[in-house]
Amino acid sequence: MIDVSVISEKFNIEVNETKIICNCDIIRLLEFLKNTPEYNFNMLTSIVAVDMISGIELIYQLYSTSNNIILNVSKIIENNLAQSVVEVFKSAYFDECEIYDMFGINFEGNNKIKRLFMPESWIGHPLLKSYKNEDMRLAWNE
Amino acid sequence: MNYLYFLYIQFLLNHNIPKIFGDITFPFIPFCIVAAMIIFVVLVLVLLERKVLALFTQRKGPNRVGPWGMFQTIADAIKLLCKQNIDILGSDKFLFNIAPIVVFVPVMMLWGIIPYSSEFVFMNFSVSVLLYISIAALPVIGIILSGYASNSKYSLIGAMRSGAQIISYELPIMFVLLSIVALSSSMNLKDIVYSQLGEGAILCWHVFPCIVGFIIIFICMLAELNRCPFDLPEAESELVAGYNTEYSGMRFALFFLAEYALMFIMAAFLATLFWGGYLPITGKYISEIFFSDNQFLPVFIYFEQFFWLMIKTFILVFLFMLVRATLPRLGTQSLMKLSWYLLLPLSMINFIVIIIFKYFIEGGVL
Amino acid sequence: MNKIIKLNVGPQHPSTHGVLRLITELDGEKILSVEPVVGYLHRGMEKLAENRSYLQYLPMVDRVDYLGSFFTSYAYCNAVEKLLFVEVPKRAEYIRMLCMELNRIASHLLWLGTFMLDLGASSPLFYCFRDREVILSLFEELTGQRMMYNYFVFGGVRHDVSDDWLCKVSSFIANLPKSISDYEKIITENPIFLDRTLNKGILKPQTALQFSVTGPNLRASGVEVDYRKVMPYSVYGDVDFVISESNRCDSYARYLVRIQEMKTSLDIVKQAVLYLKNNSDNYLTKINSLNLKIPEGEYTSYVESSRGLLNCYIKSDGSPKPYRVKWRTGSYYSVQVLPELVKGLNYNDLIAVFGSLDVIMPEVDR
Amino acid sequence: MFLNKLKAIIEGHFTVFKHSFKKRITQEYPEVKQDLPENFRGVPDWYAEKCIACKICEKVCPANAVRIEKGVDNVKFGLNLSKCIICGNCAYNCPKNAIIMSKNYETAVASKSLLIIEKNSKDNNYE
Repeated sequence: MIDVSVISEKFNIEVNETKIICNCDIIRLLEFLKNTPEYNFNMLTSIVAVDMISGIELIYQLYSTSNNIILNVSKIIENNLAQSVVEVFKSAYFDECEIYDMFGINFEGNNKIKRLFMPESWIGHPLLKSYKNEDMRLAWNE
Repeated sequence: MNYLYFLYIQFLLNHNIPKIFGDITFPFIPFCIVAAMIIFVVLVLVLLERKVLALFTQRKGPNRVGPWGMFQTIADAIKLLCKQNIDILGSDKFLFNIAPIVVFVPVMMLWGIIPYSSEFVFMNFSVSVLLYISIAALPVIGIILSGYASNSKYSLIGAMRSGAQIISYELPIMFVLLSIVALSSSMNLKDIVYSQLGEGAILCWHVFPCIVGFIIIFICMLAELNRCPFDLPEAESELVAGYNTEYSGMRFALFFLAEYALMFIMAAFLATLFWGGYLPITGKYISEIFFSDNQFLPVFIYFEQFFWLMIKTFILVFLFMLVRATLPRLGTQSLMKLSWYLLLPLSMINFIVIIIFKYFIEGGVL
Repeated sequence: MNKIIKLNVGPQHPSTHGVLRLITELDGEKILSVEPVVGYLHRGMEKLAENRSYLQYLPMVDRVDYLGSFFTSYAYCNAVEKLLFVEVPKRAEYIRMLCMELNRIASHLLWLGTFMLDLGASSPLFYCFRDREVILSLFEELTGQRMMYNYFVFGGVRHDVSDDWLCKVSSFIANLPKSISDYEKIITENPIFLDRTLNKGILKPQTALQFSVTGPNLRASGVEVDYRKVMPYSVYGDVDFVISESNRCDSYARYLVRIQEMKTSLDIVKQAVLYLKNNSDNYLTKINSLNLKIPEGEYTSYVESSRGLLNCYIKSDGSPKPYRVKWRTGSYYSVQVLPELVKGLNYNDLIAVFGSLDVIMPEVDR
Repeated sequence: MFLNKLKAIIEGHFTVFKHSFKKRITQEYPEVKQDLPENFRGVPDWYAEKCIACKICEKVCPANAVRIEKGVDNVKFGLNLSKCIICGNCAYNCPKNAIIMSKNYETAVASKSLLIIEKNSKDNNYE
């Protein structure tokens, strides 16, 4: 685990035992983590979205190949609008499309956002806890 | 052919039918022989290819229909004949329908040119080599037509590739053929076979002075046949089925038939040019030993010659199949590079070397 | 006239390894752009978890990646065990490692076969399937089924391995190097193969990291990250093995790395068999998995699967059902990087490069 | 350089050709069947005399394919094979071994309704 006190001074963050919680601009934080040589988080392994009912928590899982450390950065989205990190990590594009598809979060700055898995005509966002499918044509919905 | 013609006329005269009738109807006999042979050989070849590929990959191959799976291809053929001919929306109907025929007819003509034995030469011209090579280039027109008419992008790309491929691989073939023509001082296939007759039996074959030419023409034939590693026009993993993606039923069967018939006849052509055609590998006809005092000895020899040609052809077909089993497909650009940068210069050099060989060793070019 | 052809490769196409759709723009044969469209195989793996108990979801995780069922199974079991703070016996971990490495070999063998089929060579596919079949039979004997094992359970494995089975494994790993050297004879030096793969689809280390490509694809780009080594899970810390790496960055490097990785896996299997033969221990920590309730918390397991980093994120809220399960798979990011690799190449290189990335669609769509 | 390439091609052809002398690996399926290992997982089989209707199998089934109904003096067992993924969870977790994974893996039937197996402990149609 890394010493996060430097980051917490610079940014407004809380530290959980497994992840740091970011209350600030996520792009600036990720850029800082990526470009600072002592962390050098050069890989965004994935973005996990969790429906917390009150909002949606996005967990950015970072990995540094040179220092061999992992870091989870958490950001809570409340109004279905998040900032896209495609500028920082290109791999985020599919992740963001998937989160848009499954949770209905719009990403500011991701221009080509689309539904990734579900058809474009699909109504609702399946991984939300409030999601209920009422389309009786679907066989699995019996 | 004279012997068969003689027998036919004799037969007609015995039944009091005028000779003029025989002259008119005689061409149908070779035609029927060729047609029957194509069907039979293709059925055997398809089965053989599946069996041989299975052999190389430790499988058994088709073995359910009939003994040793022998009727498998017949069953497949019947299935293809019974299938619906689907008309593609937006296709050019006329060209779409005529393309398989354009592919198949030249292939059938090629079958008449090869001398199967000193007697069975259905079309004996003094320039058969030239005729052969010009007819062999015709099927590509049908392929391009099919690609254009199918209204499918896969077919179009396949047809484009086929066109480019044939153009670049015809030239090395020409040069190798020229060296063969120079070696045997004739363009008649029968004369080419005779020129390989000699004391040394196998050693008199053209393949020995012209080994480089043989390898070049073998590679080019693979390309002309659209077989692996040159199967770009019908590359399964890229273009689904290439130019015949949209074809079904009988039309597809014609493409299929043409492909295998062409493969067989190309192998026979190669055997004729390089491996002494219908001349025996042993140097002496086996029939001469067993039936030396039989009055039908010539007939036995004709059939033995046919048998020798078949053996050589099937060895070459086997080589085609071995290449198919082993090599991956070439890339589009290296396909062109191989032809223009390597095979064409090499075939030219080979031609010059052969001329020099002919001049100094055998004395005189003619 | 518009010269650009827009070609829809897939979802039904012989070489998209499932149902991937690539919207390709071609200028002649040159690729201008590629846009992958995924989701045709979406089964809602993550939603299914939320409606099932932990034990009910256990058989389903095998279906995330049907070629590497043990990896997904391990990732899920590992996350659950870590959330429960359960110690897994060492013997169980060794059995798991043995299974995973055999699974890796099987997966790479299938990749090799299909990659060669994409390139147009048919025989290696059958040889690879022949060897893979042996592994699958071993798995069938151990777990009861050939692909969907359901063998790892929370706290260990379902049942112990027998000595007889271990002997079979050791005789298999004694035979495999011969087969691998056969593949290398057919493939590695083949000029056509080299022509299709050398300097094609170059994935620079920076691009690879940007696109979060992991596994053999990343190691072929010269970044030496193997989660078995850098973050040892299971008992990978106890065994000796080398990370296979190459800095050529092209399709050929990806081939070399995977061939090398098969040999590495054999080494690990050898050590695991040796341990299991000499040490006997309990193979399962008994937990009441029927009414399993996991204390609140979240955990992400890191597993190096045959196609890259496999993460299983589990968030639990104390109820019998997982609150959220998220799968991070290697292929998902390999598909994303494809457009970068093939820009400017020829159309048939698209298939070759895509084949070299080892993408399977169930893992992408989940 | 050129000779190396030629050598590699010839070696490849030879390796492929070599395989034609090896043992065939084809298995002619319907006639010759594979030996099934001891713990092979086929279609689940239910043994009524052992069943105590504890409904654990219902609980652990990931696909809701098993159904147990407890009557007054009998137990009904229902299995929907079109849903069953043959994971073996029911057999592994059964406390009395009343469900055992059989060796039957040939489940193709003519009609979908035949995939629904229903057994009753009263009828002695089980073995």
